[in-house]
Amino acid sequence: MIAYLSIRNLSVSLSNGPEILRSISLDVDAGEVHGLVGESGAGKSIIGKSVLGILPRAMGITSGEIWLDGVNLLSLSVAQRRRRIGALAALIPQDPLTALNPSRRIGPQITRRLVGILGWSKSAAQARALELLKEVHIENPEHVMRSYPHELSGGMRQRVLIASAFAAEPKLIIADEPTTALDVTVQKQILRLVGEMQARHRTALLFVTHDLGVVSKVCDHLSVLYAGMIVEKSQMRSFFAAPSHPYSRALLAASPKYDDLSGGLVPVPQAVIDQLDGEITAFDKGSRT
Amino acid sequence: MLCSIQSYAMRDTRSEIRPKLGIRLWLCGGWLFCLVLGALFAPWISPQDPLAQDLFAARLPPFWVAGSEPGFWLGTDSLGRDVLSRMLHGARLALIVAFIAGTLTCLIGSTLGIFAGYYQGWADRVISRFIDIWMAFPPVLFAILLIAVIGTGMTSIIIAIIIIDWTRFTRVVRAETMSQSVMDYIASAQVAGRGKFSTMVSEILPNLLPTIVVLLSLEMGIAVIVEAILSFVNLSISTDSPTWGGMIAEGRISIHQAWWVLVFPLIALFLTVLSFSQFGEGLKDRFDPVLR
Amino acid sequence: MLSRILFTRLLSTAVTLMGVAVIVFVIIRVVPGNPIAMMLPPGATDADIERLKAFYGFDKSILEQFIVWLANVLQGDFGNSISLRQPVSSLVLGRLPATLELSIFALLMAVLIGGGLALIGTRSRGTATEAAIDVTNGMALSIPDFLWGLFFILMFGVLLPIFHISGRISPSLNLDFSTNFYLVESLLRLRFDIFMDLIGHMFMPALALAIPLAAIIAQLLKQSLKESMNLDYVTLARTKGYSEYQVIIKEALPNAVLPTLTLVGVQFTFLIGGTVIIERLFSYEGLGNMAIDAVINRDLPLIQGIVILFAALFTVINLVVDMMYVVLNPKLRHA
Amino acid sequence: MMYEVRDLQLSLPDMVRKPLLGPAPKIDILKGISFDLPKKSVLGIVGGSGSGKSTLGRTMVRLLEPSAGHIKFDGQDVSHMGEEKLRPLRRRFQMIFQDPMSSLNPRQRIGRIIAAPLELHGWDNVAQRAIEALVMVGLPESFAKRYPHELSGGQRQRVGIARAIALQPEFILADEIVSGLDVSSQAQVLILLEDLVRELDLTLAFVSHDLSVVRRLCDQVIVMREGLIVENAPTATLFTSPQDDYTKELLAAIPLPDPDQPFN
Repeated sequence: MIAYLSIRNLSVSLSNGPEILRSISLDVDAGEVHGLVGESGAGKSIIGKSVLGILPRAMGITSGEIWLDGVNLLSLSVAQRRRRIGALAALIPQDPLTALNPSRRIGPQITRRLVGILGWSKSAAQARALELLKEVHIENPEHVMRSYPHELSGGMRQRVLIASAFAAEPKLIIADEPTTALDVTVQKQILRLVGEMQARHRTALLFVTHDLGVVSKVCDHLSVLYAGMIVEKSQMRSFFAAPSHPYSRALLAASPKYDDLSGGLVPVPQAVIDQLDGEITAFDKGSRT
Repeated sequence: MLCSIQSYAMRDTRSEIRPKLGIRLWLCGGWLFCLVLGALFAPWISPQDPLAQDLFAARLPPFWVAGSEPGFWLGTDSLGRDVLSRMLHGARLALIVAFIAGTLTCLIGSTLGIFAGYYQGWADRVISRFIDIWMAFPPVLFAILLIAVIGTGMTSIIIAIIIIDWTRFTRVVRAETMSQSVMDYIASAQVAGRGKFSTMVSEILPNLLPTIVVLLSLEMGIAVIVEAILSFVNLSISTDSPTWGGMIAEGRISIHQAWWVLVFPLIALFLTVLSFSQFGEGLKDRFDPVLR
Repeated sequence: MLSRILFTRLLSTAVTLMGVAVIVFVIIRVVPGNPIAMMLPPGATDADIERLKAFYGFDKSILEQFIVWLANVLQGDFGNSISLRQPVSSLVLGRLPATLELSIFALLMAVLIGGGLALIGTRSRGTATEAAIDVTNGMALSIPDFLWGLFFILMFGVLLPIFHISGRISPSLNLDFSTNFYLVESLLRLRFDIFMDLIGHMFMPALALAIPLAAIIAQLLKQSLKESMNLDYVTLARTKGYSEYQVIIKEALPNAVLPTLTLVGVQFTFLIGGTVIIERLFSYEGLGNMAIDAVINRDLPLIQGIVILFAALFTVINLVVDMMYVVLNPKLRHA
Repeated sequence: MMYEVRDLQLSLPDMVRKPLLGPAPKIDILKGISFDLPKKSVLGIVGGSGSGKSTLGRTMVRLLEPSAGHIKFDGQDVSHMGEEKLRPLRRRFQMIFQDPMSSLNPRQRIGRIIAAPLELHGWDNVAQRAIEALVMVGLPESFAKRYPHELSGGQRQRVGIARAIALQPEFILADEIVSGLDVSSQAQVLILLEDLVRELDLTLAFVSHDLSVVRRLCDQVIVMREGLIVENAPTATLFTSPQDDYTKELLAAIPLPDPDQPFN
């Protein structure tokens, strides 16, 4: 039985050569949350973008398979893939300030796709949007439906985006650093909300973040990335109990911890970086022969 | 007029796939260099006297067309004056106007722009109000009107160009200064104890220079066009002195009998304007440390 | 909010127009070549000169002259043309339709060409097509309308004479129109022969005016479309099953149009300013052509009238564009 | 005392709500801030977005002029001091900015960026001193010849630090200096700062939205909310027994890399 989302040996590179992802494989099943952790440039966002078919123009998938609900997306035509992704998956983006169309009211931004692409009736879509806004704990949904994005706070906008992502009952959600732009107190509410929605709808959730603290709050499994390679894939609790790769240990040590004055804020040792670079060179050699 | 060149502000955002080759710089620079040489040495290299009329040699075609005469390489106009010699002498006026008017307009306009953008307050309000008023004038008509009032002649052309075109520099430089002023490196200079004026000169100005150089080069091309337009409506300098615009006006009338009278000055004008507008961009691409 | 912005802008427009009036008046009154001298028949006496000066009001102080003139202008009286000996207002309004038709026709051409190129460039971003569009744009931007006009006269007047390069309408056509909006009226009266003749005359000068603006529109719109395509909400739309074309038109375009709109407003006034020389070049009987004649003849009242009319037109266009910007931008509308 | 701040208030005109005629209404950013900063201590200034923490910092180094209240720097009242009189004092309090891309002049080389303030204060050997500062922050000498856009984010932030310490100030304000960096460069920059504070006997104010970053570095922490100080306490006390509800809320909201942390 294949997992709901199954990525196999996915490689992505820039059109002028450099590798962005190096043979990534991971599975996410319905009701499961998989965290992708790494520093900037590790390629964690690129995995989500590859699945959703929104890679930047300069990048391309060079090999691998992306199975979504039993179908390899990469074997489909562009138009077919786009329709399939539109029906089965959704994205919660990073920056709630720019992820809503500033010139359109909230209501239509949620309902338009339900009506236009999925063929719902207008009233059904309207009712669904209201119900969703209530589900993400928005106090007066009727008023919010009529508002423009700039009239809402950052946290409210992120709630709207979460509601919108769940609108068509997708089976896979990709959350790309959904709380990085928010204050910690708002982040906490949003993390709780994402977890709640995911559990209720039993979706598969791919959660991209740079923050190991966030991972420990929402994920069941996680993959640690470095330079486009998964260096450790693990079950969440066992990871925090005993990370196996030295880089994972270094990342954990570098994360600030306010409860333990002696711990935290340790830079990644040069030896670890050298070891990683060695592994990458070895990998590149292996893939070339 | 020149609406094409008015919109400097967006040129910066040109697509990232522009050719990075220095070839543009070399081509434009090459043409301008030849033009300067031609203008400098016009009295010695012109094959004929540019003012000499010879009604028996009127409307001679250029050298490769049957019926041409040696010594009149690009033909003659309806009064028998040599086209090549007139173009070489016309280049003198065009280039003098381009360099002097361009530079002065740039100095005056940029100074006003940087002061308005950096010090803001009432100076900015006054300058902006004048820009608003200037934007309500059709520039060509404004230029023609000024020349009619202050009289023809090279100085008048230069004054007219400065008066109609200072706003181009002021607008762009003011906007650019304002966007630089809110950057933290300005705050940083203040924290270091640098005075306001000194910050403007040593921190902001270097960041405006690439923009100003591009604008200056553009303005020189525009000055050439303005001079040509004024000559075209017979309002630049004394009527029988050779000017490109005057030749074009004459060529426009006799276009069906002697196309070469229009074509050669037009080509010269085309290349000169294009070269000036691209030269600044080329310089910026080549020498701006942020792009390099 | 909207009414407040409107009021502020109207106030500022009035101040601008007043400034234009003052400047035009000052420039013209310092004219060294005495216009009276040019109008005198040979053998006129000093008494004749004084009489003429008094008739045109040139014997009063500058300030007095200005106040009298301004009071008249506010009543719609711009005085009489010296060279044509007719009321300035009727002369100017008689020519305005020709210039307006030419400018608006040119604007439509520019928007169609520029908008089309921008959409094509955005769909084919990163390819040779886009590079070709960019290079063409760069060239088109650098060459002003005056040179394009001359180029078209050579190409389509001499080498390939398919368009008229002189005048507004063929003199052989019998016109019995009641307005000077020939193009509009010929359509309303279903006189397609006249319509085609007008277009045949207008096409070359309009294209000369349109090309630089088209290049600007193409460049700016393509740039902001490409930026919009990278915005998060457009990316989000791309994951929702829309086609690339739908995404560009429905999500990216409304956002990209706003900055372009402001620019097109300003550029449209530059285009109208360009009609002055283009009309001269193509002997098109519009306002600009008349303006140059007026300057050459030192016809002060006529020059004043034309410049004020141009200025009023420009400020109104800018006002309309500003208002459109506010109406189309929900952030300002609901602030 | 390095700084004595008393009832500091700052309001800015709200241009959005400005009526057609007359002055714009004021928005109060700082609503009465008082605290003392002893010499050679490290102060954390923490709060959410819009709390006024960066404004407070910028007022302390007199990039902004307070509307009311007093700031004393080393005993001198600098609250309304003119730019001329401030100039000699300016060398003594320096600032490191949040966004190094914006705070480093893009068209100057790194060496020039560090040396310019030294020249301004009439020092000699400025080029040599600039290079010494570069070395102190762990960058190679060759970086003096580079332009800011040729550096990585962490390297640029080090240049910002080098520029501040080159003047040998007594006080440095660090405004959100690690918020744009990855965790590993974050740790490097913080450790560098910690070492410099100790070696150079600096007084430091560290503005951050992230309480967890503050803990390691600071002796004393101010928690701000909506222009007011809600809690001012020694670091250890603040983290172990926070008094104010907002502080407690902030602390509880930080996700620790620990699955057993109570979070809901």
